[in-house]
Amino acid sequence: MYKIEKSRLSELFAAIAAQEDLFLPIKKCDQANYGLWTEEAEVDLDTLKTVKSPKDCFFPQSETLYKCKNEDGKLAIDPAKLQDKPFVVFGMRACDVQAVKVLDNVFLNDPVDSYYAARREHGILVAMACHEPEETCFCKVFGIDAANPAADVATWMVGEDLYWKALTEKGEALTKLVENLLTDADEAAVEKEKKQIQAIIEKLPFSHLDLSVFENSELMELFDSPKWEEMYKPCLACGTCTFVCPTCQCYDIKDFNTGSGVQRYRCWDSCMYSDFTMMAHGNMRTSQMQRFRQRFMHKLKYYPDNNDGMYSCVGCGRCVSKCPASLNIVKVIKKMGGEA
Amino acid sequence: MGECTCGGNHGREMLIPMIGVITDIRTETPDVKTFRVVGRDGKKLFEHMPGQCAMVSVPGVGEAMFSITSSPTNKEFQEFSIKRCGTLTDCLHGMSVGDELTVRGPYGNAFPVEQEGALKGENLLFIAGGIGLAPLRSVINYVLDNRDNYGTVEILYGSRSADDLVQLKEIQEVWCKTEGVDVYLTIDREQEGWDGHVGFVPSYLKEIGFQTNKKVLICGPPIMIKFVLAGLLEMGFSKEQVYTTLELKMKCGIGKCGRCNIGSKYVCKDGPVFRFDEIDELPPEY
Amino acid sequence: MQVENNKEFRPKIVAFCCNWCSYAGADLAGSSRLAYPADVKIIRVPCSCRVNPMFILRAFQKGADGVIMCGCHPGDCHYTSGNYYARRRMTLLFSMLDYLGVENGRTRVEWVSAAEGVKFSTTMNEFVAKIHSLGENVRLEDLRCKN
Amino acid sequence: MQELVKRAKELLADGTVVRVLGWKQGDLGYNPEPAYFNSEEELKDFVYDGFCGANLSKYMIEACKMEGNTLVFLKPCDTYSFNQLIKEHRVKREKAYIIGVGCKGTLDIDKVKNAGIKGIESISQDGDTLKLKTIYGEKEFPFNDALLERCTVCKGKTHQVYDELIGAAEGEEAGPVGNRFEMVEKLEAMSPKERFEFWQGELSKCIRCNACRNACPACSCLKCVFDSNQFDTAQKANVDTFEEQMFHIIRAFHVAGRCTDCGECSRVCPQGIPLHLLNRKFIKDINEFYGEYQAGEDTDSRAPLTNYTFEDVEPGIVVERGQK
Repeated sequence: MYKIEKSRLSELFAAIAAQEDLFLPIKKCDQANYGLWTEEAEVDLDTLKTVKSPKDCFFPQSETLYKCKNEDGKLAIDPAKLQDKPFVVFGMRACDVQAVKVLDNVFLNDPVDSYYAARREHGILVAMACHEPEETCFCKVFGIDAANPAADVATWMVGEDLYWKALTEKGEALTKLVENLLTDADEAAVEKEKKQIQAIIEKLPFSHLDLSVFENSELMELFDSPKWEEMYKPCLACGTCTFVCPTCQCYDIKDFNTGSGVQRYRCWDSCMYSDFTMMAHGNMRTSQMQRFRQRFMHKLKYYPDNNDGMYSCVGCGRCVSKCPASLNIVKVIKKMGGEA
Repeated sequence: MGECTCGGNHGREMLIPMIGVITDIRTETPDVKTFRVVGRDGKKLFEHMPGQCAMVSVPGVGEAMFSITSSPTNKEFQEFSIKRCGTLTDCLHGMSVGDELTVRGPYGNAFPVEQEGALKGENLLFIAGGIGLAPLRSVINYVLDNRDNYGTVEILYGSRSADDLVQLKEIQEVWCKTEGVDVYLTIDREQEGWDGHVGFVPSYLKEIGFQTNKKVLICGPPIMIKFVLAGLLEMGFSKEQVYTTLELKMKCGIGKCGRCNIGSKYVCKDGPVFRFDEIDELPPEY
Repeated sequence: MQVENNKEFRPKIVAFCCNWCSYAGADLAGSSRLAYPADVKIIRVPCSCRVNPMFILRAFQKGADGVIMCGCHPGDCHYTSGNYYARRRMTLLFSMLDYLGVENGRTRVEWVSAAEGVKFSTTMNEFVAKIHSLGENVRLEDLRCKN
Repeated sequence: MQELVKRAKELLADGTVVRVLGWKQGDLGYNPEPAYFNSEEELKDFVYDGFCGANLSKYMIEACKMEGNTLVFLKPCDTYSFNQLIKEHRVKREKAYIIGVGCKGTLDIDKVKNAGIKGIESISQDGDTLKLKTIYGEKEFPFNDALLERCTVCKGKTHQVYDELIGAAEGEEAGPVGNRFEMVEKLEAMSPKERFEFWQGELSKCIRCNACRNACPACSCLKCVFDSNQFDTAQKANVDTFEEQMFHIIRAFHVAGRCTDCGECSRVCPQGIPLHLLNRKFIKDINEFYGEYQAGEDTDSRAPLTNYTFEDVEPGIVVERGQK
């Protein structure tokens, strides 16, 4: 266990950034989002949850897959370059780290998505324990310990110090890189902090949601529930929940005609959009109820069915605070029978 | 270009297409054309199994999943029978021999033609409607080329009109003339010059009255599938004997983009071929 | 590729011209041998009112450095009132672009009749010179279209 | 609030309406959701407080397609939107029974949270103060500081359309109200470069979630131009700054002259982009160039962009104005 004074964090960031790209929560126009560190950037480690999750660092909102040129009827395909340099994502919360594991199950399962795989291979995750969890948090429900994030390096902000502990080989390597800035520390302060965090989490209003209904019910039983019809109505069919969600991984592949060629890119898509499943012969999810059901069934039933019971929700609570109609997965879990 | 570091896996190749050249275009019906595609080197782009699909794309226009119409036993090329019904297919119909497009695949499972107890060694009944013959043609030709491995072959195929029967030439000249193959054709409405059966596929099915000692493969419009299945069950078939192939909107083809799921199954990866007893356990979102 | 550094900046100009007046005006300019820079690409539209704000933005997206719209003089619209609506739309759109920080000289509306070949050519010469002085459009660019 | 519930029950019972569109108690102190109530029983969850910011006029577009009449509760500024929708034939007046409800201003929980108040368990109001019970202790926050931007420049407490009023202070001026064009004027006074940087910063936060569009009562197109697959600047891509500029300029333009300045776009934006500043620029320009106009004040006048006069200003005004 090491530590560094909070006041010297910018030195730490500069040291990391000198070697590798460093992404961390940056406040821009009043909102904290993950961004590339620069000397002028306003780093914001106090905001518990960034608007967009760090998912962007591994699965960007939009990325070019390849460029295609058509010269006299001859096509030429130029695949995009894969990530080949290491980079650091600093300040991830325990829920966001777990979310990356959720994405791993999708993108790293055969057939591997090499765009994602290359970023995962080169990305170093530095997580930070949640000093003051908020009422929208419910990571505990999914067995995540906000006091003990399971990344390459875990850090804790206690008083005026940042405590630093490498948990993996990648983490050790990063630690070596900045060793001269870190000083040895004992674990007592961190242990106390962990206890404090866990005590707060116990008290959070959503910490004791009961998911057994999703474990014990048959897929069709949940699918056919009349409750979906009762719940979906306020949904405006925007993609806010999907785009702020750290685990939503659906994407679209589209073409952009640049005038001198075609860029085929993929971008985040939302199952809440009416054209998500629209094709020439029709649309099999024609009502917003079906789309609404798809999103929550995917998170709470389909995904766990395919991934040994792991839920594709990590309880970060971003949708809880961002939905324009105040709908969210907590309300769905409760309504389906998961009242604590 | 960076070195691929995915450890021998093929995710990258999965989204990066191959370039295909159209070497032949047959106009099957007023709105269906069959495209023959090979690589630039003149060789077949990839190997596949009957029932599998591939993503065909015209850069700048779009990309969509099409079932491969040709049989894997054809070692020279792949064929796609494509009905004109949207932006991409419109564009494809305007293309000519020598034009290039991109292809990636093959994707999905296949009809279990090599699995004992599934289709291998069994009597087979193929039921298709309209463009639904496309995926089945691959299986039929595979079966005919490996004739000894299968029992009787019966083909029931219907379309709106005689002009809308896809692969008519092959049906008449090859399938009808092969021993042990019975072909039943039907069209929806009376038409001059047509002396065959007139009527919808499901009712023709009952008129013929097939024995139940066989496996059935269906593909066609959803409404036809619905009534054919009901008819088959009435005739004493069980759902375990009946296979079909589904189609939903797809973008990636590898079970990641998240739109072709029916419940927890992805049509592009776990499908497109399903047995009806499997479909029964899934939500009716197809 | 984009214009290389050592080369002189040649602005790309898109001119939307209404079929009945301005396009004919451009024709007249041509047949009268009045010169205007070849950097101006004319797009003929049935009426200035056909020009949707999206057209203007799309032109900038695809690499235009300036966009000018020409129509019949107010009162002379072939369809009676098309250019009056166009006038309001463009006024508001240009004001919005200005508000977003896009240089306000990059957009312009000019009324050119079928008889005003001279006006057409002087307008285009002026506009090209203006865009030349403003330089390349970077505030409304789409980087994907830049290579 | 009890009065609203009582009246809703009566109207349900006597068959005037078959459903009630209002707000339902959320599971936190500040997240009530728009909801339909079909029975007396369901109305037990009805709530109306400062966090009921959602403009229910938008939902009336769908509600008017349903069987039977709908009782809807509209705040004064929501009624402008409803009127505008009547004008555009998006809602049917006869399918709605409108109860105009009084409004003391709607609240923005983010303003409270940004002040460092975390772990909010419940909220109550005591005069001009919000009392917040949090995991980290009791906190207080001035009511007026928690108001949404739109409420600090309130259009007034008068309902433009209604069947009856409950708790409304008709004709009453809203408290101390700011100039709604203040920020627009500030931006206009900046140099083009400063303006460009301001908008670049704000718009680059956009995640193209379409919440602004989908919450906007004026965005009532059945199919949005940005949903077209024939179009390069499709709805989902977020590739570079042009996409966002394009989307927001076109969206603001499409609602120009129809936007009632209800402020929903800014309220719902997950990234806190001040989208109302785009709409207000159009409103301000329309007022200056074509005369004062407030969308939603009436249901029959011609909107500024579907109207003209021979003497309208020329587009060159933009350059001339910039030069002075």
